Amino acid sequence: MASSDITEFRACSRCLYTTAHPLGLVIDEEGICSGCRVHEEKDSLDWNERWMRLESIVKPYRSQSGRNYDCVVPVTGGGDSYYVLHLVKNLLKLNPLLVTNNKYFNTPLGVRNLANLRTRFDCDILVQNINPDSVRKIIRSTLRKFGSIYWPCLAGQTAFPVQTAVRYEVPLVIWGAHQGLEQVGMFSHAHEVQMTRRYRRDHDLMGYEADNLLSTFDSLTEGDIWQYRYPDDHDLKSIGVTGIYLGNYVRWDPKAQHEQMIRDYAYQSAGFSRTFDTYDFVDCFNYMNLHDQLKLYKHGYSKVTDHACREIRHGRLTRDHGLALVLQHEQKSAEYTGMFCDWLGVQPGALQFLMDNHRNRSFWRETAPRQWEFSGPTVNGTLQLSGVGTQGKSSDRCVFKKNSALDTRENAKYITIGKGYP
Amino acid sequence: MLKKRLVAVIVVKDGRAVQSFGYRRYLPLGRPEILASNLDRWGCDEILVLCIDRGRQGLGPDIGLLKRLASMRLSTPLIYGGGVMTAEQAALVVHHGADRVCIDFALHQDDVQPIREMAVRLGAQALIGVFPLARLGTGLQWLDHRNGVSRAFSRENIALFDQGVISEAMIIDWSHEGCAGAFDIQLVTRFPMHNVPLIAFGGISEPSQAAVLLSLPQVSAVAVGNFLNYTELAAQRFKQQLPDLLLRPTTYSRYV
Amino acid sequence: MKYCTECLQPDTKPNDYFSADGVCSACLDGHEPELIDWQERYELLESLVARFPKARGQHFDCLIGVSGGKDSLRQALWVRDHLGLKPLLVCLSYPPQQVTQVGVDNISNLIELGFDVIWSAPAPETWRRLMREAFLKFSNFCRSTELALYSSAPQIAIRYKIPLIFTGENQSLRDRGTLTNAGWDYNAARNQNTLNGGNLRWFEEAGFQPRQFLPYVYPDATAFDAAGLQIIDLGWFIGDWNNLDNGSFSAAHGLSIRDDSVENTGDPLSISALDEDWVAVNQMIKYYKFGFGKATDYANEDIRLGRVSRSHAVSFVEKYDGACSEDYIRSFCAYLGLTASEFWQQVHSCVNTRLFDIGADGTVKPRFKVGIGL
Amino acid sequence: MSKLLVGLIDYGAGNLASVRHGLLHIGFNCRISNDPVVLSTCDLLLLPGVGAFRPAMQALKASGLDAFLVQQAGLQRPLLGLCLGMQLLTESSEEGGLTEGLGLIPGRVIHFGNRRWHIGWNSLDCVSKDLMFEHSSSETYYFNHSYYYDGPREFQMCTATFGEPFAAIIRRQKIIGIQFHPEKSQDAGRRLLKHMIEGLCHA
Repeated sequence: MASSDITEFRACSRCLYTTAHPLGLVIDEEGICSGCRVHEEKDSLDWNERWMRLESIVKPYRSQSGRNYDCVVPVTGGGDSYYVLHLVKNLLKLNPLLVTNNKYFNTPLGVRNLANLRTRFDCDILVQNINPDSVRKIIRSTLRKFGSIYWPCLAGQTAFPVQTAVRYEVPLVIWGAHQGLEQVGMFSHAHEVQMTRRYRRDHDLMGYEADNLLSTFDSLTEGDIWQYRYPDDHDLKSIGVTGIYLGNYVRWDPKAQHEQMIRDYAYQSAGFSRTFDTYDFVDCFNYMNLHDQLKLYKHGYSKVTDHACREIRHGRLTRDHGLALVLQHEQKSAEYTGMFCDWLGVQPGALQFLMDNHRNRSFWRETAPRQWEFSGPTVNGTLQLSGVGTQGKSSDRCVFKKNSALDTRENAKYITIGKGYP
Repeated sequence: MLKKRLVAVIVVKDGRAVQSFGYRRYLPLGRPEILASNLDRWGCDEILVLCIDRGRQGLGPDIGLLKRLASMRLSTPLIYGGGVMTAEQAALVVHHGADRVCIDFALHQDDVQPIREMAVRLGAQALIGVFPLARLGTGLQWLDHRNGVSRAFSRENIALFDQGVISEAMIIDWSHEGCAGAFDIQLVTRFPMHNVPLIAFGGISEPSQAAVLLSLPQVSAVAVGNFLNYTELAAQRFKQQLPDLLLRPTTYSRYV
Repeated sequence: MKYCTECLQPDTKPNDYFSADGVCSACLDGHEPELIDWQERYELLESLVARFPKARGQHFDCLIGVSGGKDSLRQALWVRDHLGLKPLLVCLSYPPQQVTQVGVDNISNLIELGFDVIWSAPAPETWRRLMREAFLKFSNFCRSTELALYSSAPQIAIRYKIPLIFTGENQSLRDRGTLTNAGWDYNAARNQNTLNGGNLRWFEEAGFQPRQFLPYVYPDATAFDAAGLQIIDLGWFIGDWNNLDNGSFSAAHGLSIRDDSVENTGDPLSISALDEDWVAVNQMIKYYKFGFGKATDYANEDIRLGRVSRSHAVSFVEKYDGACSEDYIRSFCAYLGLTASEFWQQVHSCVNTRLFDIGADGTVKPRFKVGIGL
Repeated sequence: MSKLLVGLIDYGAGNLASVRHGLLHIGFNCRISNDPVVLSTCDLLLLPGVGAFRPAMQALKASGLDAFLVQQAGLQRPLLGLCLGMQLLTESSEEGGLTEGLGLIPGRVIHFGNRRWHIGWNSLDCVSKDLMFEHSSSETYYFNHSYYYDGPREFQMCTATFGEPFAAIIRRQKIIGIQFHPEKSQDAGRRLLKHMIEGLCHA
């Protein structure tokens, strides 16, 4: 492969993102990226005023009759669900209907965390279980076409809450943080960006809505994908569906929040081979493993870089410490891949073949047929240690607690619906 | 009765849709064709895809982008701007699915002949002249964004409009771009030629601004860019707060 | 207290009736099974289904309330693979402390068989406190949980716009006395004794606000009719719709069954109440109230279907009716925060003293003879 | 009943891609061609058009498609002209200096004068008894022109008002001209285009 196709990507001088970020990244004349610039707002905004703004926004949505829920809150057994419910129930005093789409890659820890969540906060929950035959058919198609094993999980988790808002006539949907804002500064907090179908298709779903998966050449049918359709504009309008992000009104700091939730609500965490973060996505066998491996193939960086950038921006890691952690984890092999092969019904070698088709030639050189060498930012000189801040181990203010494991059973297995107690 | 128009603007830099603030600061948004497909479903009156870095770098129109836009099967009129210098390029842009073409007049100050050829080839109704303006006292300043220099703007800069070679002029209040409620209406009222239909763009976030602008006979359309990206059904929400005789009624698409 | 002359059903059951010569309604109903034309009933079912074509854009033909247990697994498979319909399944789940591993395995089995399932679980703490109220007020903790179980299917049918609902009720509700003439039309069930019109006044009297018990509210008549709901009891169309046959059908399709025994539950086959252990406690209390429990229900089915003689079943009923393991009583009390004495005081307060004697040591002895009565 | 086949005439001018996508979306098959052999297999011929009258006529003449179109019209082959394509059907146009058209519909194309540009969405008024054109007046369609049809009333089916009314849809026998862009008029435009094509082919 000619080296010319290694197009020129620039790195931010403060964090570890480059202009190859799939959400888009703009670097200003001082070499600072849009993500870092918007993060600066977290230390300049008056968060008391932001909170009062949030209270005024949610006020009209409170059910007057008390005969319906005040809002719909998407939750999982990992991520920000605990802190979101803490804000929604304890501080905003809203009565939420919890919703989640079953991604089927559930860890026992995730099942436990979700059960503990809805027990501690005493909330009703709806779990959508789309028939696994359709889910497998879709994954075979999205893995082949654009290298994703996660499309149904993302499509379901971003559609079901909105569909529920329409069906239950509960217009307000409340999310945690806006990924575009948090990672690449897609919006300022002041923009108070809301949930949109465009962002979902463009970024959550890599450009493919449910109907875009259908083609005369593929075996997928409408019966497989219709449950992933976003409600149409007519329904959104008639119910007045509005999705807001708490991260626009509360200074979002996932590490601190998770640690508060571990103290106050017994959230449990677990370690991963491919990142140092122990709080994020402990509910999934694949998000930090096979899915993250594909991310490295397609975009030349992994979740560990997302976590490092976040901690650098929060001042708990120097850029060098962050890069050192990335170098330590980025090439670690994904765990539980065999379990995925069994579940989907593909041979390991065939899976590797499928994944290799989606290696981004800007970050991978095929030195010989099906022999690949990584040439991403951490190795091609785009990201380099400055040699200043690397003495000693990473700073002690960036320690992640690990009080459990993804699966304590001797042979791990996906859980479809679990008990989650004790 | 001919309605006035809400033009939805997608600003494109390095092939990606961005929010643009005052022609100097940008925030990433996503894929232009996905934004366009969304605006199409919202029933905007026209969609303007404005590539802001092609003219300066002499790259010509972004045909790849136009092909991606065409694959979205838009049923909304599409205006393309960015890097169109010759009649041949203008024809190519139309061939690839655009209905109208924006010309950055700053790039044609010394030679307007290519614009005449475009009018002959495509018809004047397909051409829009783009003018990033600012007010200096009571006069207007015209920005050449290639070098950031502003010069006085006067009637002879737009002589072509008198000869009917170009149908509409797009006034961009570039310094207020991305700044809520900041469009300077005097850029329209002080425009040196009164029979040229004007499209106002840059800092229009409030329906109340649009109502005032659209009430001026010379204004045929208002254009909104950044501010359509913050909420769901933003275009319908914006139009519905305008007196309904001004714009055509909003629509809400249905699957079935 | 008198017993049906053909089976072991005492006349203490509410809303039941006996013929002049002492035969209970269920036995009367089953007298000439050979006269039922099941093909004719199947064609009737097809004509009923044809009255509910899918609305444009709707992909589900019908909705079925399920737990993943023997009855619902059989219904789901039969509706899909025999009737050729695409069902949405709705499972109202017990909270994490109450649901059994077998229960969650069975709903997982149902999903993995390729069904679309909405799994709904009410707020666990509110559920627990309502259960405690129901137990202390009616000596029947199911009076709150039942409302959520029965309300989930019609609630979700209205919200998902799926008017055709299938259910497969147990024997007791299907007896003639409690339903309109069309045995399959279950709409009238809304006013059955277990639902008593779903009135929730006692929730509010116990200090709960409507926003806390939304899943327990059975859709009112106007909402029910506006959505054009029609609930059909599939049991009426399936000739061998009974515990043993449903259990064996489902066991062949991945059902997990209980691993305890009849002494703990009164269920000789370990195929019922798979998703929850404390039904046995409720069955015991029902036995003390009415003089018959789970063992009697099983025995009566076997007698009516000729699997066992009436006399032979007597000893089984005497031995196991009202059986409930001490462990389940202990875990029940721990869950509701009741002491043993509080529990037994409540149970003894509702013992039918005409039928039972309460010994000094608290044990409850029947004064009647199974099969004979008082 | 198999799908109707629409022949999209490629004479080097116009937004063929958008018209084709519009046709596929409303359930027709489509061939883009300038080859008379291919075009004559089609149920209906469609003359698209974004551009100026004079270069378009020159292109039709250069490829011999002008004669082909006149011949096909003579054979009562359904023919639909969109925007510039509609103007080309007439006898002449002032645009770019007086230029002769295909002459398939009597009348000429002249400039709006000082009103200049009819650009944007406008509604239609049905002015003929022909049921094919009877439709709701609330729908609006996208216009983008500065010249308009001026010809005998009998050929004017629908008008739009821009100062005064002018012909938005004209028809003579199996030939229809539409001044606006139905393929760029969203749902309303697609419904009308489908209605026109089916009406012409099944008349």
